[in-house]
Amino acid sequence: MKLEILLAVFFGGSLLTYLLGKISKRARDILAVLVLLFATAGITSLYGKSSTATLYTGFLDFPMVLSIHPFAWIFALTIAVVGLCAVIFSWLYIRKKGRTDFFYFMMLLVIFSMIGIVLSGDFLSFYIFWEMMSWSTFLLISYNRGKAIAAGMKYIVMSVAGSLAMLVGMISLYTQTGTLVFEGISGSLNSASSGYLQFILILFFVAFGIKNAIWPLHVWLPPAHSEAPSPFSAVLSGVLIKIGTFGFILLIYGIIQVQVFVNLGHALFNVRNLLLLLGAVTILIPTFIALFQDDAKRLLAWSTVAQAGYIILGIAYGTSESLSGGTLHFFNHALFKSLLFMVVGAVEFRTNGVRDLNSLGGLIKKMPVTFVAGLIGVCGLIGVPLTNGFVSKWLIYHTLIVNHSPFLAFVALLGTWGTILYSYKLIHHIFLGQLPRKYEKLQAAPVSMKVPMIFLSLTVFVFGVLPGLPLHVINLSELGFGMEPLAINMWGVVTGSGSIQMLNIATALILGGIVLWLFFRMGPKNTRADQMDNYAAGAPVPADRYQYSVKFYDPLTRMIAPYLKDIADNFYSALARGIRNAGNGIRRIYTGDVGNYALYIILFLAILIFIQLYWKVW
Amino acid sequence: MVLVLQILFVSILACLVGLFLIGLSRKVTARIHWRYGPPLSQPFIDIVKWFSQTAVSHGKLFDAGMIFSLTGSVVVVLFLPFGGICPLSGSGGLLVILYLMLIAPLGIALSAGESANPHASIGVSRKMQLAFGYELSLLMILLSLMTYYRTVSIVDIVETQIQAGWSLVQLPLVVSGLAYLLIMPAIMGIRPFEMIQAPQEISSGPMAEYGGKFLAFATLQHAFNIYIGLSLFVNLFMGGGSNAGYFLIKLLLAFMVFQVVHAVWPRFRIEQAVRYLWRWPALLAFIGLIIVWVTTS
Amino acid sequence: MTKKSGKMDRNNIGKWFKSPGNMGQKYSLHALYFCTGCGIIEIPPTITTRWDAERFGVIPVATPRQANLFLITGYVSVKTLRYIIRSYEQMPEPKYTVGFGSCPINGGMYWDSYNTIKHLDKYIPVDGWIAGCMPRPEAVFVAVTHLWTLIDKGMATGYLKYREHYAKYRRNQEKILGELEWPPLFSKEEENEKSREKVAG
Amino acid sequence: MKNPGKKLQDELRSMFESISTEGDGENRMTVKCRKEAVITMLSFLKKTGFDHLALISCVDRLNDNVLELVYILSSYGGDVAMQKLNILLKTTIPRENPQFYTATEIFGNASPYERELHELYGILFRGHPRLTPLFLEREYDIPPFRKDFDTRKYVKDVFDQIPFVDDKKGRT
Repeated sequence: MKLEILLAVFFGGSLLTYLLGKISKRARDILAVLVLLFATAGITSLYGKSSTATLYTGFLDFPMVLSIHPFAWIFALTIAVVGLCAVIFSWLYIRKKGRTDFFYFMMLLVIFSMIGIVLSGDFLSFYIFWEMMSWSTFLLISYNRGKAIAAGMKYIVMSVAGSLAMLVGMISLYTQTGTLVFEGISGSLNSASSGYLQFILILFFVAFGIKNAIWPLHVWLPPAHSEAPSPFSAVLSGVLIKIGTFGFILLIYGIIQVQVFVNLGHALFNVRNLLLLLGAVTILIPTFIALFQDDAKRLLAWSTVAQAGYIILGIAYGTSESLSGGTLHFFNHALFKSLLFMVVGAVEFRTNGVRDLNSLGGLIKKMPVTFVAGLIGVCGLIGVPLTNGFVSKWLIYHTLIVNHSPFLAFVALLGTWGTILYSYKLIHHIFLGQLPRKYEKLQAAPVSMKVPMIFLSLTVFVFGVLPGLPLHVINLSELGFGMEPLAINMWGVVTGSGSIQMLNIATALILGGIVLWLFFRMGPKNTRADQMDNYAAGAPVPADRYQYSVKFYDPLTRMIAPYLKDIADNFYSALARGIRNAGNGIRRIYTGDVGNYALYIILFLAILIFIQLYWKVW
Repeated sequence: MVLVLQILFVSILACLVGLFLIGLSRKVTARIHWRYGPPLSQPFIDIVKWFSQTAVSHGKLFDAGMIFSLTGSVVVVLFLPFGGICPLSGSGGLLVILYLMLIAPLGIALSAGESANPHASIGVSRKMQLAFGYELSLLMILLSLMTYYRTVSIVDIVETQIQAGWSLVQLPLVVSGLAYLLIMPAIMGIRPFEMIQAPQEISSGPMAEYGGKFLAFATLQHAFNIYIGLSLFVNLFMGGGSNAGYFLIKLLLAFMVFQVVHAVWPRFRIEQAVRYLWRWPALLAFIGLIIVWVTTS
Repeated sequence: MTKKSGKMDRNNIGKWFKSPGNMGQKYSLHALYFCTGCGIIEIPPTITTRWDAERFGVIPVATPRQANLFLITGYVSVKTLRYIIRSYEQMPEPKYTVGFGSCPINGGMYWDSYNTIKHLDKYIPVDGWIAGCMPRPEAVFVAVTHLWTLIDKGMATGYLKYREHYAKYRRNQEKILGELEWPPLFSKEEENEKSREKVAG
Repeated sequence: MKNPGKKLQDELRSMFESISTEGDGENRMTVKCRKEAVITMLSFLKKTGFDHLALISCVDRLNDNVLELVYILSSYGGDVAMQKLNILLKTTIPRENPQFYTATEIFGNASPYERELHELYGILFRGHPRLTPLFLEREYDIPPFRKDFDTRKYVKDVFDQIPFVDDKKGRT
């Protein structure tokens, strides 16, 4: 399967879906899914191959290169799979809302431009797909009008700033090395001075950092996530965030070889330590902020920012185990985070638009499958053993501890406990507790939403018990970067200073569970009681008011609140105000009547003459 | 085959030790209150009674959460060296133990949440906040241990201690050991950090809706919790014992220290507990980590 | 332990294997700490240092779900009866109730009051009585030992009687308290089937 | 001054007609007045420093067919002499469908007392914000605290009619 045929089919298919939508809605939905199925099949067929296809375009005779290697393969497959599940999920979700053709067209455009970025072999096509992705994301974020447009505006301003920084970086790379193709650049970069390399790193760091929502550049993410329609926010936070990760890996491991990157610049103040520090801060602060959120999607958005910190830690640390940990965490996070967004989307769909955590409760009685999917997603997010989050976090912690940086490991581990608190808050407020009377007749999630959720939950479990599968592919990609791969087997990692075998953890947990379940069935059978037959000190249970969810962690959050003022957000809004005032000042100069302009010219000439008389410059 | 025997031996013995320690704690508390107190076998009698009652269940998750939490505790016990034996030492080490230790509270939290009772939800939110409080220092202590011994696996730590003596007396680790002593009652959930199951305030918190069988499981989980907290402390700081006898004696010794505190202390409020846990033990643990980091870099 | 009121056979291992259920219930009576009336002032001394009830395995617990002994202490006003019935129904079976003091027996000194329940036995089944206008802690222990012998002989079957004659109990309760806010505990057909199986078993 | 309220008694007698006041030495002063004057008397006394309404109680005088309302006032403010003094303001209202004005505008804390009197004596306090039952669960045709309410008959009619739950063991 040639790459260019793949991309051609992608973009042709998305255009076709838009046009078909005019004729029949049913056919459009099916076509959208078919195109995505074709994409996944096409990408899986490229497993293991690493080929490049250069297409000559007329544009200033820069060659447009498409290349596939195991590293890009894993990213592309994740994007395609998450996109497929999101589109299937949005069948029913979008039907009731307006402008459905536009939504599908944009959705497919975003997914395929992301795959385009991952498959691109040179900076030109990389930049083209990058811009295409940014713009279609903007249109999708502001899909719900109203507040969503402000969120979209915030997003597009920051991503344009990022792509401009990338443009400057690309041009300086071109002037330095004379070519835009990645191999060419990496070949001729070893002669460049470390100062220049650091300059390039900073530029690309700004571009990829904004997309990857690293701490100071994360400001656009929470509003964008909570305003975007749920299927798109599943894709947005599942994979789109990680395009920045792809960029980082490409830059650090692909173009500037990792040994060069690690000992680049001053021993303490170099880009690697900056990335590590920001990664650690990105783990901690959003985790604490997520404790305060009462809107389900905003809570998940802050959790995405926090989890992105783990990936940054993994990538910036530089050893092969940390890279595999970071990439594996990207892969796992894409799976369980999109699963969680779909769960929240399904609940929002059924309770028509309720996202506020304090007014939900007890939905496990009405939506059991959604609850199970949410629980598995949350277990993956926390990193409970037997789920995939555990293995990738273990890898990251293991490298940090063994390579003698315990403080980073401490921050990462503390982030996990913060994750437990806010993810239990999510599960408790939506599914546990007392079912309000107005949701008594709530139906379960529709089948078209259940299928993607069940599929993603299964993947969370399968890759949790058999981490060898994704790790094998990551090993192939590490070979591509010229790093020695990890010693892995089907059940986990076998390194010298500490190995992890999911086999015995899984058997211990499952056998223990069965034995205790049999032990539980001893003795008389339990009688079943509904939520009204509950302990209320003898009084009858008050309906609708017997749920503890408002201010769930109040003693803790009251202690943390004074330290968590959103510095980054205040900084940006102050910046925006400053620019607007400056703009106003300049606007007053152009008053529009010609007299003033003549006056300005005379004044200017007078100043020049005065300087010449006084200092005789010329 | 030996592994299966070891697993059975360790898990059953851990359960018996845990229950015996609960009985002992009720007896010691009674003696300190200057009264006779129940026989040492009272927890076993309670469990027999609870299993003869028809409990009331609030749904499948109510049962499944309970079983999930007890499985988590049992599996953690298999990872901890018991004297010379450590059935599942092959995989992971301290990081895996840390992650397996969060299954038990998560299981109880889920099943208590399902019981649709605000007392249970308040109890669970207190449990989560308290866990977040003591994890701050526990993580720093474990990291200082791992960097000091340059290994992740707990079995190696025990071996090095058997030759080189208790890590409580190693100079760089004394501060971390002290911090661990300060957070130990919080890990085991005994007074002054018993606000999770406070019978007077929130009618025994998550256990408000637990009837016969569920109370038996909750007590077993509490027993395992005490065993895990103590054996982690003994293995990491008191040399772990070359055979089971030494290990049990050290366990009893450590238990008596915290039991006496349990008998006489009142109960903290949750904000006081978290503020305390984030101030003194965290400070000590941080200093300990810095010392270890500097000395072994 | 006075001879008459039954010996403590807790250490008799044989009986533990023969009937663990009864022995377990006997030596771990968790009393529901619910102050219904004036008698509750006698419970704190019973469970603390001087008359330690814990040596018999009797400890107060917070919620009815965890309890199997319900001590109705002191007079029962009409308003409190509603909460007593609710708590009694929430206790898991087998459960035992003990009327503490003379007021639950026959109204005691409030025999002619318009506001107190005279015969508690009409509304919930009661397994044992302690006479005395606020009996002393020793009387509570005598009651506990009596309860042991009742359990041994299988006569402490108040909860089965409640299950069998639930309709009558429910009617009496509704006659005094008017309409109750919670549905009947045992629906008609389930109750008959249970009692048939009880008789057959 | 042996009789502390002397000055106050003269003042009251001068202000209101047809009232009788007599202090009984132990800092108590009973004031009897007509039922129409009670509300103005209460506000006047409140202004002179008796700002604490301790209790409103009622005595059922069956033989002269009258319900006697007693307002007990004491003072926290004012001078020390005044603080020792307790005023018992008594008035009488007829027994058949007794009605009276509410004192809640003057003394906010009068509302539970008036609800209790309404429930147990059947006195209707006009203008009371929330005259709902306070203690009793059941309805009574004659309010229970009235002297003509026969508790023994009531117990025989209500409680003894409820049958025991007969058991096979022959317990009636």
